[in-house]
Amino acid sequence: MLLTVVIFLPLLAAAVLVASPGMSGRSATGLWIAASAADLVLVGWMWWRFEPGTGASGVLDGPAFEADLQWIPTVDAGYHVGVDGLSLPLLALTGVLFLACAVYSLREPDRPRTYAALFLFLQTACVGTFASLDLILFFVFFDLTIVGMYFVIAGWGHGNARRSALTFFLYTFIGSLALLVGFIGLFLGSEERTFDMVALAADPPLADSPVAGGLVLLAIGLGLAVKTPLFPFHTWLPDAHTDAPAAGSAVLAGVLLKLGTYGFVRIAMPILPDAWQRWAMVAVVVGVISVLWGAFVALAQTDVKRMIAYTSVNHMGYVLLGLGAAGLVASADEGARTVATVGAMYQMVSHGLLTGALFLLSGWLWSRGHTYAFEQWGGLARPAPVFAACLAVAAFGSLGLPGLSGFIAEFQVFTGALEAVPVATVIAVVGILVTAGLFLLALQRLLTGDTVAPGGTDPGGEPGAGRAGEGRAPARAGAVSSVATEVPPATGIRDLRGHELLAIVPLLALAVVLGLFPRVLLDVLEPAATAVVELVAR
Amino acid sequence: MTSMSGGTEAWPALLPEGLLLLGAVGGLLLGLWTPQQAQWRVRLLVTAACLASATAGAVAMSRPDERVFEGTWVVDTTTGVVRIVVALGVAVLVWLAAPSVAGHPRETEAYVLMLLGALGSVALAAGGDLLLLVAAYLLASVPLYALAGVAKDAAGTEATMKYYLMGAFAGVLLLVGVAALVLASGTTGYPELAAALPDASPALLALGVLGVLAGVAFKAGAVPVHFWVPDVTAGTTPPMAAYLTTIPKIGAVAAAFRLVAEPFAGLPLDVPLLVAVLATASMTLGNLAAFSQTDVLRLLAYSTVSQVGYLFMVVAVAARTDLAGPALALYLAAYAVTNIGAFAAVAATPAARTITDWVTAAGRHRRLVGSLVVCLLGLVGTPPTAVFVGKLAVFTAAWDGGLAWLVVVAAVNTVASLFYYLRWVAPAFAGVPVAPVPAEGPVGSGARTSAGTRQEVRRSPEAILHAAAVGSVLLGVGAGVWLGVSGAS
Amino acid sequence: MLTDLSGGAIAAVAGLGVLAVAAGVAVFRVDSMARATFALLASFLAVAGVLLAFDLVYLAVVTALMMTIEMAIMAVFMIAFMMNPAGLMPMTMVHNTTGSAVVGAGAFAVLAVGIWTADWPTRSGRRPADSTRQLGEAIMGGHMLVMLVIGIALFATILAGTVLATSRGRYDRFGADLAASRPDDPVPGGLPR
Amino acid sequence: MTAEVVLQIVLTVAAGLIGVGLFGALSQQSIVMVMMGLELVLNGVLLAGGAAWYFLAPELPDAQVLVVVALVVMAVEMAMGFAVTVAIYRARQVDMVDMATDLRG
Amino acid sequence: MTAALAALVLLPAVTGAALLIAGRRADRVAGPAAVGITGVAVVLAALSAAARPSISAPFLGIVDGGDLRLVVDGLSAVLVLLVAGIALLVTVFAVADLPVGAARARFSGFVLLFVAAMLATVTAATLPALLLAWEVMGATSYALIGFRWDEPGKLAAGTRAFVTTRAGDLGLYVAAGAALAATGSLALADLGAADGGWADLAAAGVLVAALGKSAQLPFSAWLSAAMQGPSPVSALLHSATMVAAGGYLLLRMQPLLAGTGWAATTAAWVGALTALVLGAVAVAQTDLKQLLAASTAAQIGFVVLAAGAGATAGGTAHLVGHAAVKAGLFVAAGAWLSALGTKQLAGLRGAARRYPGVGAAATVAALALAGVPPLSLWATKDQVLAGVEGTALTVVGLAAAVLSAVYAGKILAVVLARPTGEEVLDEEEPGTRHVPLPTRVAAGVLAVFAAGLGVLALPAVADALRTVLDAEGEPSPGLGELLLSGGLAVAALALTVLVGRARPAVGMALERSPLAAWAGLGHLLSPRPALAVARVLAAVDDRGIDRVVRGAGTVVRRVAGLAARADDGGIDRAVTAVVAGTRRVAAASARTDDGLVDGAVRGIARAVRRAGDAARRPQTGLLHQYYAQTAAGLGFLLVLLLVVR
Repeated sequence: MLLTVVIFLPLLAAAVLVASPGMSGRSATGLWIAASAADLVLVGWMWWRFEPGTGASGVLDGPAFEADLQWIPTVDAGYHVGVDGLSLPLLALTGVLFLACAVYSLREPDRPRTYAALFLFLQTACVGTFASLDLILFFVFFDLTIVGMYFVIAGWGHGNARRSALTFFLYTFIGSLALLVGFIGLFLGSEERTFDMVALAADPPLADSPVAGGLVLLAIGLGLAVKTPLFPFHTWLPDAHTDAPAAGSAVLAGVLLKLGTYGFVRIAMPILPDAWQRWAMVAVVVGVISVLWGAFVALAQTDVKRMIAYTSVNHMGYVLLGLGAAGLVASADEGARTVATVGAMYQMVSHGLLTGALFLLSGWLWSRGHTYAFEQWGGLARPAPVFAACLAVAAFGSLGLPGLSGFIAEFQVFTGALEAVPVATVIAVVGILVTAGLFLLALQRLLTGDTVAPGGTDPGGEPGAGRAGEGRAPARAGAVSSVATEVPPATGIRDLRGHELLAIVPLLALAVVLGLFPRVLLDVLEPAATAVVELVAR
Repeated sequence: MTSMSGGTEAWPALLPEGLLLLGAVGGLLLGLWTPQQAQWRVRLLVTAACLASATAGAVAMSRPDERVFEGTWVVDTTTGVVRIVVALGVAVLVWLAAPSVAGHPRETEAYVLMLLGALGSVALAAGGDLLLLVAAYLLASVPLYALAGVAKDAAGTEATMKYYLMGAFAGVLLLVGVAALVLASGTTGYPELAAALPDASPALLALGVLGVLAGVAFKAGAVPVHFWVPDVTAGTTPPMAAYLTTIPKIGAVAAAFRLVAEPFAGLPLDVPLLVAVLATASMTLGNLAAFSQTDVLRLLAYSTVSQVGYLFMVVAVAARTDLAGPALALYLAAYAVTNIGAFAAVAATPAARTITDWVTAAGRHRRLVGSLVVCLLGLVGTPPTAVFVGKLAVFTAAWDGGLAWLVVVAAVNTVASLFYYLRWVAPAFAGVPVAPVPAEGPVGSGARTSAGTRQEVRRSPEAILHAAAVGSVLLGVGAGVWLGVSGAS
Repeated sequence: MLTDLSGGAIAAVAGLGVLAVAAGVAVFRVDSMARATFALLASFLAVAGVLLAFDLVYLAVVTALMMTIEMAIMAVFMIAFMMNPAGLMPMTMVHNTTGSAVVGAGAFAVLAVGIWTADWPTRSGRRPADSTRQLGEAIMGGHMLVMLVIGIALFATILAGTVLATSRGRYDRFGADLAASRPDDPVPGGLPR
Repeated sequence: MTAEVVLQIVLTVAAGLIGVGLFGALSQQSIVMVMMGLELVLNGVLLAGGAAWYFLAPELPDAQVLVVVALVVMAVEMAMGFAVTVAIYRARQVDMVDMATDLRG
Repeated sequence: MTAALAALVLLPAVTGAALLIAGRRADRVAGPAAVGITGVAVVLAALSAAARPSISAPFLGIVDGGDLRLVVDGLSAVLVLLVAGIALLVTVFAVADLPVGAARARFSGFVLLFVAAMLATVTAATLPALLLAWEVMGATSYALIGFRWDEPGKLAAGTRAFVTTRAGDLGLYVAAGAALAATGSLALADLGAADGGWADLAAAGVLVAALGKSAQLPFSAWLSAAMQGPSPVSALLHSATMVAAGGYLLLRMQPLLAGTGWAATTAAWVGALTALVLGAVAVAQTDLKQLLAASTAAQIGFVVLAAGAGATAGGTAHLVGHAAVKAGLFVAAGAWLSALGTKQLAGLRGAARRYPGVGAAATVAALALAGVPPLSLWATKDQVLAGVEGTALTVVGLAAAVLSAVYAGKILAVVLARPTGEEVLDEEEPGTRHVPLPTRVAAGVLAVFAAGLGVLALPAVADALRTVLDAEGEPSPGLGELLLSGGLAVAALALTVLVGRARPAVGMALERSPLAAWAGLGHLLSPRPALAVARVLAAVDDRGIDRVVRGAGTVVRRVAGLAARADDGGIDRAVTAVVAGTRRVAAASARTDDGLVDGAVRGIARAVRRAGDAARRPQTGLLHQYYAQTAAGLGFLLVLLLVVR
């Protein structure tokens, strides 16, 4: 029941928002923040009550806060939700990120009521996906995230937002349909004809038909790979990110991408262990290619947001590397495979926090200058030291500096995966070097040198100028026609404002906490990862 | 289970139909003494008849399946579903039509014809005999010709003419098919056919099956007898278009389902494949043709063609899997709710023909747009709307029936359908008029086009749109309840 | 099994058949609609004759009578409405003749091939003493519901036909409130009130 | 001559009627003439129905009822055809199917 | 005493973090706080060294050795003392040296963080702990080098240092994986027991990591860039920390290296060659800090050589001695830079005479650097060389030792010379013409240690050291060797001074050689090859090696560019090309359309759209055509039904 409240509380708030047309923008955002905060508090309570490793943390051993209602009896699909070590961290991440986005959007000038309602709707969809223990329910929420994000990008994006939104929708929708086809395959392949994940994991379908199992895994993997996104299905990502509003990007990168990777851990691995073992090498290869491709392409970007977007491809590649290694049962012992899995799962949370913060920070650039082009900015550390500090912390976190959460993830992925796939891992390790280079380069370009801000805009402008100025702002950040002009230091650009700080700093603080005290998360993750690895090894 | 009974004791089994007929006759009589501006009385009466019929139909579902009148009338889950959905659908559509026909001299007749058409649709679904099928076909067609042309303007009469001529042609084909089957078996009852047909000559059977299915497919608006759908939809008024694309289809798909499940089950022909090809052609052609439509009614018309394709998937596997029945029950109800909602959006601004017009007229009504988004995404099959659940059930059933390739085709088609729905959703949601679309087809330039004019949004269609949006979600979420009510689980 | 039709009957059936088809062809060959109508009538009457040979007296009579009336109505209708009444102005009003011919011929060929290659079942059961009685019992018995539905369909046809074909209704005649004591008809008719 | 051959002859006649009817329905421009073509097809159905009863299943009344139903269909469609023709003639002074082509695409 | 160890690491770390968060508000308290904390750290280090505690904090799970474990053993004991001591002195110097108005809180914060990381590095007992400390050290060095970010090139230098050392760090990641694969544990102590291919991989990883951190060949160039940082940073980074960490790691991992059979030899040779090549580079420098940097790499080369050769005690002693020497020299260089505004040797002529306090300390340190008996490096170096087996290696080592005397002589010749008054001062910044007292104190203390740490090579002390380090039985240098090296050093020193006086052209020739530009090493592993190429072009004439490097750099860049372009274009364009023809026709309408972004999607969409138009074509509005199409469709279906059964 508590979990159900957690899932639908945001939706309820969204309904209230939709139903009250007279509500002012400020109070709408206030309600949004309140709802998100309440949701986070509830998730926190669940975390508090959650006892990892005592049965209710595994994949099979009865999840906590479980609820199971029949929905479509003929196909045994139900409203089955629950929390275990796999989902709890991501639930918490969702709560944190959405609250951060709510706070960040405190001064959203453009239709704030609808904006808030959409985000709350998205939150329900995301939380629901992570909590689902039924394939169809999972799919329902999974698909709804696409719908919600489509409207966020199409309605509040900039540049060529509708086009990007359409690409995003189509691409991920194709993926989701592949996923649905795969789910139906699981249903029909299962002994007892059910969509229930727990039952399916307990008695894996298609165990004795490698071809069918492989095809179903292909369909599911395709669907998840588009969402994750993995090379070569990632081309929707940069456009969607570039044109999305900052909070939208943060949610998209921070939470929505995790739906894909979470699907691998939650569905593909435990339910299709044979197929996963057989095709794990493919996951590894795709992961490694994503790592390098993402890193190198990010290095060559001239647009901040595109660069961050590509690093997401890179980071998700690590996840796949870890998960793929977990499937190579024959070539590595269980300890190493578990370490790799834990790392992959840690990466999901870590990437959510850090990339969320990075995208919110890039929103600062847009709100001050309506461009993300590197060449339009420079020397920002002088007028905006707090922004610079936050950006630096986020960048170092993202490049995997120890002391921040990314390190915990990547270290475990590499350490665990090396035994199973030494060559691939050694190649993938190069990724963190390229990432380091590109982030430091970005810091250097944005923060140091002569202070430069895009001309023709009001650099100290109210966030309200965001929408109004959009007409003047060119479509593509890379094709900005306005001339970069040097502005005198200490004038013009305003540093991070209170609500922006309030949104970004907690994310970074959490990244630090998770980097220094990983047990907070690992205590929850490790039993679940152990269970997953055992299930895969069946 | 199925008890044969004839004679007088079977009359109670026809109570829902009787109520519909009573409503029709009573409505006509009432209309004779009703002043022109007070014909809402008839509307109330008709609505009451529909609700009563639906209630009776729901009550009847708790009883065991039976075949009455020497097997010519089947009362089972499928019949029950169609009874409820059609009756409720007509009850709603009467009110959807109200703004456009209120005060019209033929208002009473329009309502009565709607009821009679509904009766025909139910008869299609319940028919357990080829001749009853033909009779039901007549009953489900004739009133609709008049309804299509009720406005009696140039477009409406052209629509009527095309509808009538296509209908007559398909009716003739249906009779040819029935004749062939009679030649093959000497009988017309489904159970007898199921026994006799497997031994008959395949050539004769092919002709018979094809003829009968062509007639049914015409009512359902499936390829290759779909040509009336876009023209009639665009020619008639939006509420009537909603009626014509919803009510007869429900009965026709149910009839096809019954045919494939019973008499055509054991044939030495690959009937499922035939139906699967029909389904593929319908969904593909419907989606492709809708792709660059700018006329909202034609867009929706093609969308209904594609929806029939999905419905025919479950028809194809009617005899092969137990999952088919519930899938049909789900998808039929889902389709009715969602489709009526989408047409209600058009009916709310009847003068708007193109997407641009519509956005100009209704774009400011955010909730209207919101509900439209729910309905259109519902038609795509976005969860948790009813069509999603229906599609899930249909896909599962089709795969289980050995037509996995059809599932893939349908999935690809679903993606394609997203394009044109989004072409409507996106500008509506963004709230800005889309750029003027060059080279508008001749249809859009008809008398009723008034691009860019601000106009009133009609109340009752708007309410129905909202109700449909809510209903679509509720039906999706409450699919289990619906399956329980319909006894399909 | 030998047929129980006599040789003469067979010849008559064949002859009537040829006549039916020939008259059918004539429908689309003559250059007047009125003549086409009568050619169609001839075709129907020939088929009625064949039915008579099959001992389906009732059906044959019904067919002949119904079609005669129907064709008469059609002829009147043509003269009243059509552009070429009574063939006074001969003209062809056809399109796509080649394609249509292909379809028609194709359909015939397919059917004929089917008819002559199919393995026809043998007659089952005995002919009833009175085919009309058999039909009557069926209509009032097993197929009662069919006839019921057809009845409703006819009701619907009357209504639909009226709605489509006439523009005047009760409100034109008695006013919007049905308050007029006398109908307002362009041509006064009916019984005086 | 066996019954089968007679049946086949009769059915061939029916097929001829159907073929001619189809040709007419497809080739005629006038609505009424199209209807005539369709009537002709139904004429073939009448014949086939009669033959089915006489040669195949005289014990069962189904084929006879089929003939009745076909007759009714003919009548109903004729009536509707006239009504439709009147309606479209009143609305746009045409009675030719080719002249009403506003709706397309 | 575990608390002492915990505090030793956490106190500087927490204080540093607090100072950083407080920002400029804490500028006033930052200096004293830093000195205080490092002072406390010295005490804590002493306590820890005495008690040898070990602590463990839970960190990663699943496998053994996933925790954060700090253990003070013999080697660590020596190094914590050293690090803490140097940190204290350098902090004192820094407080005095930093200009007014500098962001002291930021500086002190990063210094404290850095010191904490270094202390954790030398006590880490598990790979996660080591890697954590190791990389944090790299990152803080980035921040320290780029401390004056608003001056052009400073942060770039930091970037370069960080990226280069991180390239080496990749080895440590791999080593961790290999350790897990080999032993199922991440504890450092278990790694020595590994064997087989995993051990080779682990050893290779450790080696690469250590070479990167210690600026050994081929990673040396970052050290040159790092000289952009403030002088206290240089003093800290290049004496007892950062670069020393690599040497330390190899010393600790000596059993693993030795176990593989090839890694130890490789380490020895790399160390020796670094000592030689970087010694030569140092000789060619005209900038004092650059000279010292190159010499640092060279001197650490001896430590690496020691680790490779198995002379743990000698290596440790050399590490310690060098720390004092180099810290002293950097303090002196920094003091002069602040006072005179230049660090060019030309401008520093007679600097030691101008500021005799610092000058004396610097002279002592330089003499020690030269290996003049009886100062520290003379003895420690010989102890290293004593452990070396093989003539070639010994000769290279001796040559390197001679080179160190040469560059030390170069320094001495300049700074002890009589100032002519024509020196170009204030070349880099306005000088204060004043060396504050704390600086002099720090330099003096360091000089004392530079002179005195030679005792580590005295037999009695050396044996004690060996006991502490658990390295009994390692060879000591014989008297002959000691005399030989001492003699060589003195001779080389004298010769250098003489040649510098008599034939300055020789020095100038050297200074124009590629060695002056660090032998082009800077272009290897550079993140911005283009920038590096540009800088090389400004410094020296175009040489062959540059061209290769530039080519390599261009290739890397081009790969990145290609990848980006392929991503934007290739995949999308492949599909787009198919429909390019129709695309142009439809371009105008497509623009107004909702459009579809990706070429792939767009191509498919356009194909679908055309199919859609085709699908609408049957809908002609002509009924007879509907009839015909229906008939044709049904005919097709009939055939299908009859054929496919």
